[in-house]
Parts: sequence; structure tokens; C-alpha cells
Amino acid sequence: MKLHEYQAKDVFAEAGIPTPESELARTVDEAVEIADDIGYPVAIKAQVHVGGRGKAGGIKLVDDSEEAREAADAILGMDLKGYTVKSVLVEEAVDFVDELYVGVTMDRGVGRPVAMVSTRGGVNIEEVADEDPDAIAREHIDPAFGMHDFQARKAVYDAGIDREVAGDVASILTTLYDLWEERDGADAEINPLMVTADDEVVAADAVFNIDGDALFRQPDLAEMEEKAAGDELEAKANEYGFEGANYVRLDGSVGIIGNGAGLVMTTLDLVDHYGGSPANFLDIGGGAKAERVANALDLVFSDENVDAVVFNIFGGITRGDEVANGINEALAQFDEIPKPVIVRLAGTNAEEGMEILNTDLVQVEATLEDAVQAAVEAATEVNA
Amino acid sequence: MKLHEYQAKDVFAEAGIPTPESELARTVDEAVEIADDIGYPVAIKAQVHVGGRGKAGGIKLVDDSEEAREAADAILGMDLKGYTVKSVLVEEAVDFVDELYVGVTMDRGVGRPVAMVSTRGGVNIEEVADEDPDAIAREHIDPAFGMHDFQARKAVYDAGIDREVAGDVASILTTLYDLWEERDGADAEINPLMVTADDEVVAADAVFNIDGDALFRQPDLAEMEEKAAGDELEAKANEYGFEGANYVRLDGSVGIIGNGAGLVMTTLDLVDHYGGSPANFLDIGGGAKAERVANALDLVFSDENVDAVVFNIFGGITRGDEVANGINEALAQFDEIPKPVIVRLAGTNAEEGMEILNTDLVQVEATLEDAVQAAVEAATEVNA
Amino acid sequence: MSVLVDSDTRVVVQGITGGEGRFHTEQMIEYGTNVVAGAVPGRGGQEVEGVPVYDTVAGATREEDANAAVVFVPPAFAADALFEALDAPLDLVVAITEGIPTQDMSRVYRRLQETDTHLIGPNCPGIITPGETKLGILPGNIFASGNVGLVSRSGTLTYQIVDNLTQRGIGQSTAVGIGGDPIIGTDFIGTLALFEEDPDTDVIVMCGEIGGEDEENAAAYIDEHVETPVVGFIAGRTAPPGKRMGHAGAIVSGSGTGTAKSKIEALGDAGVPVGTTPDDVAEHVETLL
Amino acid sequence: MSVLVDSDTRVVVQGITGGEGRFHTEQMIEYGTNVVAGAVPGRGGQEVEGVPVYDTVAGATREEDANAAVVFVPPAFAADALFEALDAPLDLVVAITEGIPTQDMSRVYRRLQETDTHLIGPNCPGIITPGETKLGILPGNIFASGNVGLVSRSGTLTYQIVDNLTQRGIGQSTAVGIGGDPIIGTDFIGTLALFEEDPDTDVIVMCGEIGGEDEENAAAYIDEHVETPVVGFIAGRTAPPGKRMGHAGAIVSGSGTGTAKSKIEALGDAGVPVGTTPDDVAEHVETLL
Repeated sequence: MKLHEYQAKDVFAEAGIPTPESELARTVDEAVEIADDIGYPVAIKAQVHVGGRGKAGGIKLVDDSEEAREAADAILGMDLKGYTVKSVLVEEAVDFVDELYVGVTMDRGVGRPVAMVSTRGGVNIEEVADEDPDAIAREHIDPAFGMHDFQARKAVYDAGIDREVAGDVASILTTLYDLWEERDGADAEINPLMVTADDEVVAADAVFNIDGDALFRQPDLAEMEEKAAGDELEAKANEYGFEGANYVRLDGSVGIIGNGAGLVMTTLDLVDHYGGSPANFLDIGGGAKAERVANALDLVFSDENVDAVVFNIFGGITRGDEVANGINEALAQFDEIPKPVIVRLAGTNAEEGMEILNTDLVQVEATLEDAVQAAVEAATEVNA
Repeated sequence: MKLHEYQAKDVFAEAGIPTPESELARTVDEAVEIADDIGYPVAIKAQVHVGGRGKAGGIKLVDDSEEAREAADAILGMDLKGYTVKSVLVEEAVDFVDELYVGVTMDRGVGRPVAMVSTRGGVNIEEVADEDPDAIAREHIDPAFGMHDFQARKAVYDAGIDREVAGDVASILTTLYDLWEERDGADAEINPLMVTADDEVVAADAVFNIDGDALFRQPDLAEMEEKAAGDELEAKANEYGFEGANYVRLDGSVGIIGNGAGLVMTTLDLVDHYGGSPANFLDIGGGAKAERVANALDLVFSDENVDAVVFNIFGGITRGDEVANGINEALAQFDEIPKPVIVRLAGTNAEEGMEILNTDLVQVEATLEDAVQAAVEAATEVNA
Repeated sequence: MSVLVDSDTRVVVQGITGGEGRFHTEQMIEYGTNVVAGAVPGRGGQEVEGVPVYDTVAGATREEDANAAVVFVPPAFAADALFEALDAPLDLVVAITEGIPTQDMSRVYRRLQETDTHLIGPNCPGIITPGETKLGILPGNIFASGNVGLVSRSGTLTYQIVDNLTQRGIGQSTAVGIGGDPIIGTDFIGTLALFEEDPDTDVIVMCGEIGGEDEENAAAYIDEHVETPVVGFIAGRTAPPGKRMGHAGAIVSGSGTGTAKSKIEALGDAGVPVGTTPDDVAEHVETLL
Repeated sequence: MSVLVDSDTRVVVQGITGGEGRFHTEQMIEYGTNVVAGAVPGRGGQEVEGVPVYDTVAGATREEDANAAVVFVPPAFAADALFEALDAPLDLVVAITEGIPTQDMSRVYRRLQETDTHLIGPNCPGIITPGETKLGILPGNIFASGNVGLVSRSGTLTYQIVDNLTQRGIGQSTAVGIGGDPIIGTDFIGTLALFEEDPDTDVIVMCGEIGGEDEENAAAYIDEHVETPVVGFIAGRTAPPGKRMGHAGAIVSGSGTGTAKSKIEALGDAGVPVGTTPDDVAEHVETLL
């Protein structure tokens, strides 16, 4: 779960990390008023969950009220990579001599957190990591002990941070790690961490992504989550509880519903393999009950690109009879089934499920390959 | 460093451990007023740093104002094992059906904390440990991870705590451990942890000793320290910064000053070996400067039991010349040296020290054995 | 023979009194699993499906000699349950629970390194030695006893591939669902090593997916250490970069790592044929037996 | 020969810019110790007594090939300095600092178990191989090269006994002050094992004190594993129960454990003569050589 820059900065600032003076604005008038209060130059920054805001025109530096008005007007409401900008952060422009990078994330390869420091801030750090990996000092953290103070110093000195600001940067890294740990961070980054001419360090941007699985113990952060990021289907998916990664919209015509990420991905791959094109990834998860199945079907039907739907369930925790009931329930609402549905059930209670399924409403196939081929054909027919 | 029962209970209660209603009183009138407020029966409990208060008459259970007055009057000002009682805790008497024990301490044998639970509360737990070690469930804690919740449960179920209160006791143990860890505890104990007829658990007594070496990061607890526990010499020792274990008064006639605990203990043993009797243990520690040496000498001179003083310094960090200056300084204050002082210097800068020493004021010996024998003789002469 | 579990495995079910725990305990017993105890704090002395429940895992191992655990404890308490299982200690712990916070698993993994316990999962379907025992939620009826070892990051995809194998009359020695989370216990390499040592595993099926570098690392390991023929499968060939698909680990990063292409190439370089469909995998296996 | 340190030992001094660090660096260099670096955060690039200072221990090991550290860092920062030294990694860390909080040391000790590093101390005088090198604060001039290994929980008492040995013309192979704190790194047993392996240590002197059970455990170890003759000394025979004497560990508990009597008996049972005075110890050693 992603925090917006302004939210992340609030959390960082509360923990004692220096941030520039700033305030959120939702209207042009608000933005200009705040900019006037702060004093120019200020930066006007779109608050959306997409990378590369700057290049896409989502950040503008302005020198007076008039420019502030123009910039706020341009940015508020603009479309950034599919997301509508609803608010901007109006922020004191920092006069910097250096841009650093500090970050904390989980290194899944070793199962341990890693703290990172680099003098190459202000640019895409993934590119730095690819082109010049030694430019980033990395310190793996023992999760039982947390970050030792010496590790923060080591990362900072190894990265070649100037002696004048080394202590401050180490202390910011320590704070960032502690926050990351206490608040169940997935990624925490300050990029750039700006250094001013008089050796002060300021977090000019802030990224703080939270582990979605840990939101139950971070209720205040969970409240900051901005669902319904713009796309109507994603909003609906959220509403139905198909959070983030369980529903991914793509641009094909075969709607795909299944249980278990690997199986659903494989279904997508098979659709492609048989000449079709997947409209979405939708994993209803383990142990889904009838209502969840009905919701899944409604969600995929709502996608106007979808011409046919393939339902692929291999039951372990999930029971075939529950799925069958869900499909029947969902389809019972329609006088006419809007799009052909091909169902394939296997595993736990699959036979019971097959018996329950109303074959007037759905086409039943015995194997995955047959089901996918049938769905691809059905979608092709619609388009023919 | 020891907290008083009332201080420990404040700390425990703030962390959420249930304690009986209670308030501290420093006068008889205060005690009666508080007892009347709480309602009878109440317990009147002496607040002194000695074990076995109950047996020594330091705790009385009273049923009305008159008894409360009598008890408070008897306890306030009484001498408990050498300590004058200056305050009493007036506390709601708990009607209990069971007395349990929970505690946390450092097991130096394995270098790890250990959490302990027993159904044998309300008695001296060291005796239980000696007589029936299996009656105490012990769970060693990994200091890198802290106590896992399951460990608290395991200790509680292993100890055979009744199912009805097991969850509450486990949760109190968890709180106690967390406190112990956060507040740099040395020993934390609740004995007894009382169980009432309706399955509530209440900390009827509380022990919380803090690691003296960690007081620098526990300033609020450090403030609770009650120095000058009664003995005038110990008060003076504290004032001079010979904290707790560095000055221990004994009942012999040979005053002993040295550097390093092992060497000073050995000097005591040698005094005994040569037929004398040590008046004290005084370790001036490593790297002592002249002033500290002078203070040490003044402290030992103040002990009226002391008839002769042996100074035994083997310099590593401590320098012989500094010690010699300190001895000269201390003795220069006297028109006549009050008690004979025998000095033995060895190690770092010992030769310089020997040269500095004013042999009009002190007797210098070359070996430890000679110095101790001379001191024993001098003390014997005074007593002859 | 088999790896990790057989009919002698004595299982304690952590979280046996919950809905899933109860249901799958019944299923496991029905399959023949030797479920000797349950462990749920505060529920000691009860029975579930005829199985005695203890307050602690230590109690279950002490009284019932359990040597393996299956964990159905909800995410908020799962890490504690895993620490408890590792402390018991047990030879094998199978964590079914989905949604354990990643930092919790990082700490569990840290402790795991200091033990001799095998942890399977979390967020996994479990492990089965067909005809002998199953620990987890795998649907027993699709498996058949045989000589193919199967290891997979995915749950239901495992069932799919097993089904394709069984349909062709190919049985399995042991099937291990290692789980799809970013941090898991025994990984591909650990499981491959076990199969390599097992005389009754003649072919290994390794079923991976996009995200991370585990498949690439496993390919290198196979190249160096595995004599037994391996057939691969990789899910997520059509997944677009930057979109996480279900599993927290299943994402092709912006910088291009974790792609199906890279994994398939690595496996190919190690001499591992990679099936294009689940049934294609079964067909490859058939030719190798 | 010697144990743990010799003229090849390359030392980094942590806290070299402090008063004690500077003074004892000078003393060590004068004795012949190969002090190759100092480590103090923020002081990298400076020099102390001609020794280059680095910001991190890692820097000192990388640039100067240090393999041992002496730690003079104040108590509040000492645990972090020890973690840093263990991380470097180094073969040997000698912690002089007195007054490190016990819980800090418990965590350091936990980490130490996972490393191959020898930690001497904390709250110890250090280690010396006479004529070759000393790491710590021991006064070099009282030592003489020879064949007696010495291990002691106490600082100045060590000097006393060494002085008695040297006065009698008995030199030392290596002398190790293991420190008097409740939690220390290498203990009696660890040091005895090293001396037992050292062909040039012909007699071992073990100098203990009241408190804990380390001497009793060491006696049992000697009985089983040590062929080299051992002479003992125990300080605190006259210490009354319940009164801590100086060292945090030096206390005879109320329940009677940790007494000098128990330790002297245990050593006696293991065939170890225990001297009544420091010079008596030296006399015993003399008869054994």
C-alpha cells in the first residue's frame, strides 16, 4: 500500500526527519494561497501514485503567484499515466548543492532488510543500481537486532558521503530504518535527500510503501490508503475486496477468473498460447465462498473489453460446490447472460460443483486446455 | 539500584499491570487518612530496601483507624536490619485464593534473560528454587528477539497455572519482561501475584531493581534512587562517588583501600590470613586521580572502628604518582595523622609514586604481604 | 521412499480449533495422515476430530511425540506460532497461513537459519507423499504414488500439473508446495537437494513463476548438483512489468528482473526442458521415465 | 608460542582519540604492539601517536589489515562498538570498557555466539604475550616471557600474581584478563582450552573470585580435559554473603552459591592446588616447573 508524498513526509517529519515547509492543496486558490504564505520559489507537486512525475509534467517550480496559479491549474485534474491528479503539495523550494539517496527495503533474496545510501540522489535509483551498482552502499540488517548505529555510519561512509553531513545522514538513515520497522514498511526512500550550502540535509521527496499484509496493526496508516485510484473497475475491485494485486486489468478480450496466482497466471499464458488475449488477472484466492465468486463474475462482466469469460478453479481450500453456487447466483440475476462463461472445476468437491452448475447458463469443460480454447473461440466469435 | 515497592508498583501499574489501590505516607496522620479513604482492611508496609520485611514486623494488616494508627506509629521510624523506616505504603488488602510468582532476571550462566513463573508465590522464591527447582517454570529469552508471546504462555502452562487465569498471567509476564528490557531491569518480580476468588490477578508486591550501569539512559528511574540509606558512612561513600558495591562496610579494625575488586578482596583475605580483621572493602577503581584517593582516605578515617589503614595499589590504568599525590594531599589536612597508614604501590608509575610519598606521614612497604602484616600489627597495637 | 514426510510423520496441527484447521484436520486424517495432536492456547484438554488439543506445541511434542506441525494460525499470530514450532523443536513445519507480514517472516527466517527444522511455506498448500501422508490443504484424490518429485511456488498450479501427471498414469514420490511469498523457508534448491538424494525420485518437476531470482538460482544449482532429470514450468509469461500478480513475490520489476524469459532461459541453459502448458510438462516427464 | 596474540597481531584501537585510548595506545606501541589503526566515527583521516584513524572499523580492516581490536569506547556506545568489531570481522576483540549495561552485553554475547571471533572482556585489563605484544592496559614492565599461562577474572589481582611470578623468575606465555562482569566473552574454559593446546604453556594459573559458577565449571572442565598442571587462586574468602564487592559478578548469593569455599573445593576435587596468598600461588607454580 502506497502513501502519497505528503503523507510520507508527515510520517517522516513526525519522526524527526527534516522536510521542507509544505502544505497540501486541493484547489488552485488553495495552492496559490499556500505558495504566497511560504514565499517563492515554491514547487507544485502532483500527489499521485506514479513514478516519474517530474518528467511527465507533474512537478513545476514557480517564482510568483501568477506562475503558481498557472502551474496549479495545469496540474490539478491532469491525467498522469491513467491517474487523475486530485491534490498538489505546495512546497518551499530547497536551494541545494548536493542530492543524496537513502532507502530501506526488504531484500527478498536473503530474507533480510537492506539499508542503502548513495551520493547519486535525484535520479532514478533503479537505473543507478543497474548501471553502477557500486555507487550504492548497501548494509544488510539482522532483523532480530534491528539496525545497529554502526551500520548506519558504515553505509554512509562507504557511500562516500561528505564528512560534514555524514553524521546527519547516518542519523536520518537510522530514523528511516526504525520507522520502516515500526510501521511495517515495504519500501522507504528519500530521493533526493538534499544538502544545502550550509550543510543542512532535507528530505525533498519521500516514498513510504507499507506492507499490505501488516495494515491490521497500522490502523492510522491504513486510513491513509486512497482506494479507487481512478479506474472505475479497480474501484469496484477494491470494493469487492479484490485488493491490489488480486485484480489486474489488462487490455485483451478474454476475462479470466481463477483461484491461486500461479494457476491464474497460467490461464493467462494459455489464453495467449491459444491465440487469445487476456482482459485481466483475477485471483479469487483460497477458500472463496459463493458471494465472492458472484462478485468476481460481476466485476469481469463490467469490463466492456471482455467478450468471454473463463472460470478456472482447482480446489484445495476452495470447494467446487461453493464456486458453482456462486456462479449460479451471479448468473441468476441476468435475464440473458451478457457474455459467454466457460467453467472448468477440478479438485475439492469438483464433482459436487459440476452437478450444481446450471449448464443452461454456462459451458462446462473438463480440462484447462479445453476451457481456455473454448473461451478464446467464444471471444473471437463475438469479435468476428 | 533498587526501587522501593511503591516506586516499582507505580512503574508496573503505568505499564498496565493490575496493582491494589495504595498510597505512600510519611507520617502517622497521613497513613491513617489514606487508610480511612481506602477502607479497611488495609496493609501498612514499611518502604525499606531489605528482604523479609514481613517477618521482621515491617508489614501489618489492620482493620480500623485505631489499628492503622498503632501500626503506622510502630513501623514509621523503626529500625529494620539497620535501615530506618521513613515511609509506609498504605494499601488495600487483597482477598486472595492463590499466590503466584512471576519474575524476570538475567541468567549470567547463559548470558540470557530468564522469565520465571511458579504457583509457589508468597514465600521466599530462593528457598523454593533450592528445595524444589521444578516448581519454577523457566523460559530463557533470546535477547535479540525479546520474549515471544508463546514463551510467556509456555512458562505459564508449564508452571501449572490454572486455566482460568493463565491468559492474564501470561500477559502480565509479557508486560513485566518488556518493562525489564525497556527500563534496563536487573531483577523484576511480582511475589505474590495474588489470584482473587473471581479470577482476577493483582500484583500484591513488586520488586524492580535496575542495572546501575544503565541509569544514564533511565533518567527518571535514576531520580528515584534513594541514596544515603541510613548509615552515615555509606552516605559519605555515596557522596564521594564510591557507589554501592565499591564501598562495603564490615566490622573489623583494618581499613582497606585498593584498586580493582579482586585485589581489594585479596587484601581483605590477607588481613584475615595474618590474623587481622577487615573494616571495609573500598575499591577506588581504575584510573583514580588524586582527589578520589583523598576522598577514600577521608572515608576510611571516618570509620571509628578503623585502627589502621592499608593502601594497596597495583597500577594499570591507575598511576602510582596520582595515588601518591592523593595520599599526600589527604594527609596534609591533618596536624597529626589520625590513624597509621601503610602504603604499597606497584605497577604503572609506582616508582614515581614512591618518590612522591611523604614518608613522614605514611609507612611504605614493598610487597603486599609486608604491607598487610604491618597494617594488622598497627591495628593490634592500637587495641593493645 | 519420499522426502520429508511419510506414514511415520507425527503431526501437530496449530490452530486446529479454527474453521480451516478443523476442516483440513478431518481431510488429513481421512487421507491417512497421522495427526497426533492439536495446539491452541487456552484450548488444552479439548478434542477436535478425536485429536487431543494442547495449550502449547511443547505440550503436544512432549505428550504425543509430534515431529511435524501444520500451521493454520491467522496471520496476526502466525509468526509467533512459527517461533513456537521452531522452539519445540520439530523436524518439519508446514505453514499454510496466507498474509503473514513480510517483516514477521524475515524474523522467523532469521531464527530458522539457526535450527535444523525444515519450514515449508508460508502461503503454501503443503506437502504430500501420495498414499502415505499429507500435511496441508492439497486435495489428496488427485495424487498417485510414483516416482516423480514435484516442487512448486504455486498452490493450485501444483494441483493442475499433478492432475496432468496422474491423468497420464504418472505418480508422484512427494509433492512440495514451497509457497509464493517473498520470504519462505525451504526453497527450490533445498527441495531439489532432497529429491536428488531420494532414490525413488526418478524425475523432478519444478514449477516456478515470475518474480525474484529463485528459479535462476535453482537452474544454476541443477546445473552443478542435480543428476536427476528435471522438467520445468514457469507461470506468468504474459505478465506485464510492474504489475504484481497475486503473490507478493510475483512481480516483474521495472528494471527487468524476474521475467519468465530470464527464468526459462536459465533453466534451458541448465538442460531443463520447460513445458509450455501443464500438460506439456506431463508429456515431457512421460518421455523421461 | 602463545595464545591468541603475538607479534603478528595487527591492532585497531576503537576510541583511540579519547584520553584512555590515546594514553594506552602510546603504552602499547611502546611495548611493541603492532597498532595499525584507530577507529572513531567522524575522526577518519586524523592521526594519533602516528597511527591513522578511520571512521569505521571496516575501513581500518580494509586499509590496514587489522585482525584484532582493543575497545576503549565509553559504556553508552561500547555495545555498538563491539557489534561493529564483530561485524568487521576480527579474530580477536579486547573490550577494556567498564560499566557496559548488562542487557547490552547479553545482546553482544548473543551475536558473539554466531561468530568465530574471540572476545576478551569487557571490564578487563586485556591480554599480553610478554616480549611480543599487549592489547589493553596491563603494565608491561611486570611481565616476563616464559611458560606459565595465566587467566584471571580480575585486573589488578592479575598484576599482583604476575609480579609474584616474575619476582621468582617465572615468566609467562600469555596472560589473559577475562574480566569481572556478569557476562563476558571468552571465559575460563575457553582460555584453558587454548592454553592446553599451546605447547609452550607448561603450567596454568587460574585466578578466580566469588560469585557465579564459572570456577566450578572450569574445575569440572580441567578434570576432564586439561593435562597441563593448573594452580588456582580465589579472591573473596572473607566476603560476607549478600554483599556485592566491586565487580557486578562478585557476590555470594543469599542461597549460598558462588562462595569461595565451593570454588576452592571444586578446584581441589579436580586436582588443582589453590594458593592462600598470591605469593603462595607463585610458590606452587615454582614446584611444578
